Amino acid sequence: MASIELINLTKKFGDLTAVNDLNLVIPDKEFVALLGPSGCGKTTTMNMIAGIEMPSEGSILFGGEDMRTIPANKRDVGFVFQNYAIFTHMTVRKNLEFGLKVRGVEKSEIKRRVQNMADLMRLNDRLDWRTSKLSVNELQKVAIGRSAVTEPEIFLLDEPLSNLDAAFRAFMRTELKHLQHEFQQTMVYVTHDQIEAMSLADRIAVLDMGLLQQYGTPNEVYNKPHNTFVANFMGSPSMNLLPCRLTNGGGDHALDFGDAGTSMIEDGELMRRCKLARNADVVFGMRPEDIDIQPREVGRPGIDMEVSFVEPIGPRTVVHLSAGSHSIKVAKDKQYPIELGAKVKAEFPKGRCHIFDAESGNAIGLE
Amino acid sequence: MPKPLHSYIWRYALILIAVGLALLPVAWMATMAFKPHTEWVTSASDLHWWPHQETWGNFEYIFTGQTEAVTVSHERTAGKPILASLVTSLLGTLIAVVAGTLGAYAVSRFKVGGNLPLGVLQLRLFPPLAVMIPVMIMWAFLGAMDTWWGLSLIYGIVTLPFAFWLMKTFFDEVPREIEEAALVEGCSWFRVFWKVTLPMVKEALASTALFVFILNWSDYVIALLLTRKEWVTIPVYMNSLSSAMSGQMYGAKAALGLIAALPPVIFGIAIQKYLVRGLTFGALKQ
Amino acid sequence: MTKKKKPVLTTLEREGKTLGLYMTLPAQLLLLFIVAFPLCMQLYVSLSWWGPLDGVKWYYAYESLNWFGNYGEIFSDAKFWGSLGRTFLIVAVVVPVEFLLGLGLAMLFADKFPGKRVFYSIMLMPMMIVPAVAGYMFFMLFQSSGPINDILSAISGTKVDTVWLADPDLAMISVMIADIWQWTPLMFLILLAGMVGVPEDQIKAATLLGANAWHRFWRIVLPRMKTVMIIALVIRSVECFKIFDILYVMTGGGPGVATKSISVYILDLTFKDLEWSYVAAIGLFILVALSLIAVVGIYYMQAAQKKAEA
Amino acid sequence: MSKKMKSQSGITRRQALKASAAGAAFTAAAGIGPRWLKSGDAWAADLAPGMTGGPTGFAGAERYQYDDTMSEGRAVAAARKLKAEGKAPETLRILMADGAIGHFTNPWPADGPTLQSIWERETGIKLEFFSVSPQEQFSKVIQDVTTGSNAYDVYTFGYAAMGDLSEANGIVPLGEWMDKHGADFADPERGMPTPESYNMLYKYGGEPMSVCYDGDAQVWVYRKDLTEDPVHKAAFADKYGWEPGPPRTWAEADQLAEYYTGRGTPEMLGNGNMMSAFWGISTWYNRYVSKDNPNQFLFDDEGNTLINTDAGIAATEEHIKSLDWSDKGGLGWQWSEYYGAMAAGNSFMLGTFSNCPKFLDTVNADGSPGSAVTGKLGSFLPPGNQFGDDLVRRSTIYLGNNGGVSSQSAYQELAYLFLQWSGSTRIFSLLTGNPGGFFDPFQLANFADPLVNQSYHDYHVPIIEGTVARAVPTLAIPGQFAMHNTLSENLVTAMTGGMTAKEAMDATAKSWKKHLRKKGEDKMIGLINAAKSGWSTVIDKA
Repeated sequence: MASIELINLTKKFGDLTAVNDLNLVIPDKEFVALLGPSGCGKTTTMNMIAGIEMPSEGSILFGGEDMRTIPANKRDVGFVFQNYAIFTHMTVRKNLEFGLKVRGVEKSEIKRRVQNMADLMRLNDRLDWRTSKLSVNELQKVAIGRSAVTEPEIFLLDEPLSNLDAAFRAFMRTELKHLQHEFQQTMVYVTHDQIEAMSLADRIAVLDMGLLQQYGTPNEVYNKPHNTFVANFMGSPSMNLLPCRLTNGGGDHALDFGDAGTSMIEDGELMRRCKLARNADVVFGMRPEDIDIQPREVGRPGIDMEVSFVEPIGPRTVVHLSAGSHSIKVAKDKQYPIELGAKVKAEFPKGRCHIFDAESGNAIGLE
Repeated sequence: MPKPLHSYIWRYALILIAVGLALLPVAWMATMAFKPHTEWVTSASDLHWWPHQETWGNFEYIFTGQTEAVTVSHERTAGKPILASLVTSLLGTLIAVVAGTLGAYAVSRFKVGGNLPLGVLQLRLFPPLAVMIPVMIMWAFLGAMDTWWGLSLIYGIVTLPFAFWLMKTFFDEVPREIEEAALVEGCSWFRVFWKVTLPMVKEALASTALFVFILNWSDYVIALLLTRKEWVTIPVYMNSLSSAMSGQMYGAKAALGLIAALPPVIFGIAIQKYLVRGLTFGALKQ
Repeated sequence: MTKKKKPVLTTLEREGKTLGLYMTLPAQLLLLFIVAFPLCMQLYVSLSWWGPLDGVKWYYAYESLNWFGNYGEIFSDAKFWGSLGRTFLIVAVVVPVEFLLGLGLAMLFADKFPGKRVFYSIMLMPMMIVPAVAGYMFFMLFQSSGPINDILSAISGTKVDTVWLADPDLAMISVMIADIWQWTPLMFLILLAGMVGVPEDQIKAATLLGANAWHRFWRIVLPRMKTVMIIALVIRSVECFKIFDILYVMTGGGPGVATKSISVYILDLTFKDLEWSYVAAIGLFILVALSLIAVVGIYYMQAAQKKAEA
Repeated sequence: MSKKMKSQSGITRRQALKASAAGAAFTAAAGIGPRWLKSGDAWAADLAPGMTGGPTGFAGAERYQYDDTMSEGRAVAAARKLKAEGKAPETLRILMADGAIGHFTNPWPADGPTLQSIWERETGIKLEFFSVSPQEQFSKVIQDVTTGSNAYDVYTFGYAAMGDLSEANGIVPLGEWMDKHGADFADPERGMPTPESYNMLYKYGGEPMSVCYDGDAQVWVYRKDLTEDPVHKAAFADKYGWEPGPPRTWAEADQLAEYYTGRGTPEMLGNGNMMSAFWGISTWYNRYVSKDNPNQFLFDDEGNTLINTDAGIAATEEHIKSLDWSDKGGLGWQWSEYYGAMAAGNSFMLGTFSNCPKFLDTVNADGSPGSAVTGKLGSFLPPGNQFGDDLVRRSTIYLGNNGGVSSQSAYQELAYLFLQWSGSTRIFSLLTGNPGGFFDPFQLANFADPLVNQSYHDYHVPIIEGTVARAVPTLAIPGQFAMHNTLSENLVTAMTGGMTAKEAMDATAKSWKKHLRKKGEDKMIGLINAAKSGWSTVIDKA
């Protein structure tokens, strides 16, 4: 069992609180991504799990066992650094052997396991090279292989793919998934790339300013963001967030967008849950791909807007709409037929709306 | 890397011991400088740490040639030797560092200079006393005996190897790409050296200069043989601090030693932040 | 990065070569200046019996020409070999001890801790003390009624009145201690520079791969410091070979000849024995011998480097 | 205070002590102010009738004044003449050891002129002193000689280096000038105590080569108070059968050393003699040279070494044995530490440079004792060996300081005249009494001088005189530094157990023989035998 529990985990560097009262349970054999912008505390969290940093408060349990007194070299975690930290004075083989040697593994066993790992990582013909001659992609493979070869139950990866070229990054993603399958480790993966996180992880923990924002499956995090930060951070282009006022115009729910007009809301279910917040300032959120563009005068909820900019980005077209002081992005199929300056109506389909409290940014009406 | 508390205790304990040992003779010197004559007679079986009667007499003696407790006044005072040491050590350092840096860059970059590297190495290899006879004769012939330039020149020469070899290892490590980029921009080689490469090794340059300065500053043998009166340096002058009355004047020597420690210490502290990085000898190719 | 031989130099390279020649000029001139006359004179004089007591100028040395007489004498000169042996003994003891102490200190100072800057500055103090002064201080410290015996007495609880400088073996040890005191800081400084140059990530990586402190030091830090260590050892060995000031002040080479180093012997030959032609021969002998060692060493290092790169 | 100092004769020892200390303190105080100087010829009016030069301005100055018939007066007259002829420099350059220049630059007595000012006012030629520490003194001289720097007109050096410098053509013979200008160095009334001592300190190879500045006979001092102590007196007599006091023989000296080791507060060591490298040679010499009647030479007339004979080995064994009563740390000391041990009351006796009581037996300005042994010292003639009815007491002149004329100087005669002036009996008496320097008295006139008696103590001066008469030279032949160095190294090695006495002497003898061969045996033997004329012939009655 190698579940990881973080309990009230806090790390302070002087006045700066890098990680603030973090509680997280990472079940055994799961692949969890720590996601957030730089400086959000994700690497610090990772370092604390590994034992490179000691928490200021709180505790870390591996499989229920408190790790406080266990030094880093006894925690048996695999760790892949962002810059790989390859031992440049050694050959590839020596790098791969390192973890096994210091554990005192038998020579023949070392040879076998290194061979296996080299096969797996396709590093066979590089084994006796000096690492200074390797490409970045190969260094990455050595770094992962070097940690994996000791078969740790917990595997931590600190932005391992950020230095790679796009094609190899995609390849490595599948490789990593593969690897986790093979070795059945508990994997913690630090990234600031939400696509990477969503494609790889079983669960995503979104962090910001040292605080846990949301923890859940990629689906949950994407579709039910707990707050504007998560909503904004996940997805590309990110969710449209429009400050507005929730009114109770004539018994019906409506959103007052000020100079952009008012829109009724059809989503009765959501509104019911928003009852308490009537006549309050809120943030209305909707993912770009959820918004419909319709001719005006069609009587569905939405606001009249004008096409201000059309952005064809390969597989999709992003249409920028604006009205008054508001502007939104709408994602459509490629070659979506629309003209600049067209007067359209942005429609907000039922069941896709998100309402956040304007002040706290927390989602309103989530179950 | 987190460390358990007990490792800190161990570390501080060891560091305190090391610092204590390093300071022991320095502390002895510092207190000795304030001891009167009666408290430094080594055969009197009463050597103690703290002066029983603190006195500034030793400083007075080396700067004025006399002090109350010592009947015999001294012909020489420390003022001129301190000046002589400063002038010759600094000039010697300047000569060594300039010639060494230029030469090292040329050898490192352009592979010119032939046997220069080995030549300067040999210069440092063997005891200076073994070649001082011809040097003495040559200096006398040139009228360089007991002159500031004569002493500075020999200092520059004997410490040239250090400056050269240290700087060469640094230049070897400076990435060519940066220089090449500047060359492509149309800089001349010398401008590249002056404006691009030199600023990159300035930490190393500072450390090298300190090192060379300390070597020059500590010299005794060369100054002994190449000076007479006007440009006698501190270590040579120090040898004169003995009298028929009181034998070796340890107090005065300690007082002078204390003063003599100041320039290197000040220099060292001034470039302290460069010191560690500056002395890696470029050996840490990543 | 293999260098390709190009038959024709580019303009830039040609400019570089020309500038390079000018830049080496000061160093070359200094070298020539100190080598040309003194070396010739040294060689010339070494082939004669000439000395100050002859009462003639050095250029009349041919009057007492003996060709290789002085060189022959070197081989039967027990005092010379004795001094050389003692000098090598000092180097062989002092340099490794300084190295190990310096390494230990560097390990203590490798990472950050409160007060590091202050302690670090203090640790460098011995290097800043003029060696002759240090010699006088150690002379007093090592007196039988001196502070070192006092400290030893306090530690051991019994009265220690060891006679340090008047006993042949203890005098040697005292001199070694003084030299170690003075020059361990240099070792420390160089080795610390090497140690902090080891990237922290690699040390962390090693830790997380299960390496304990010993593994990290032995397998990561040390191999990376190899060049720095060699440089530190070479510098100290070369300088220690010339040991003079501190030793001369403390013991004058005595008691008897117990601490007579090669530099002290040469000084005796120069100003007591007045055997200047013999000094010249010894100087050249040492120069040639050490140069041979240096050339072989450099060759070996270059070969090792090439092998490592291949 | 200065009134007291003017008392010329008949002063008690106590008064002398006080005066000496007061003079010393006064010197220091006066030295800070501007140096004594008189303008024009005003000083000439102060001279005693008939005198043409010399110090003025203090009571008793006339003792040191001179006219044109005296050695000093002739020198000054000749110097003036040379200056008038344009054969004199503006400034005469003199190389001298630190601690000796005070003889010329410190006013003495405190209200008197400096010697430098006397010379300068009388001749109009300035003096420039180049100071050098004593251990570098010879190096500086030989360096100047061989490099041809011509940086000094006058060199000073240990008298034993006369041979080295003569052979190196560094100094020129002085005999002709001595005759021409009538020096009084060998004057039987005022000069050297014996012809032998004159030969020893002025001549090399039979020719005067330099002028002696410093006697440096090894004179013995001891703790008189302890030998007079009734308890010790009885205990000692009980053990050795004679009352403790100045020893006549080395055997007696060793008994004293043995007895007093471990006695007294603080516990003392019986043998305070210099035993260390270089300095200890003199102690060994003292013991060795009295091993035969009239002298135990170092070489016989054929140039065979005698140090490795039975006598030499016995002397060496006794020397090593005497280490038992000596400070074990002393092998690393220099002379000053031995002085210090004596001053602190840690040693019973010490045969060393004659100025020892001058520095140890002192009274502070406030009347307190200047050292732990103030008023407790006595001195005695060197111990010796008995041969029938003869008692051969011997001491050695070790180191010393002589002035020589540089062969490179363009003003050799003038340089000589300076040496004659400052080394003649009147001026030198004034010079050596001056506590500002370490040159010790050795001329008959010095010993009669009240100021010298003040500084050196009246109990000590007659002993110095007797010791100089019984002194023999050390090796004073070319290469003596190397030969002494070998002797010193082997002695210390033997003392630290690295060799037996016989091995040490054999090794030294072998090296000495080799040295003679290398320098030309015939010539060297000639020089050695010539130097024997400097060995004392004074024999005491047993």
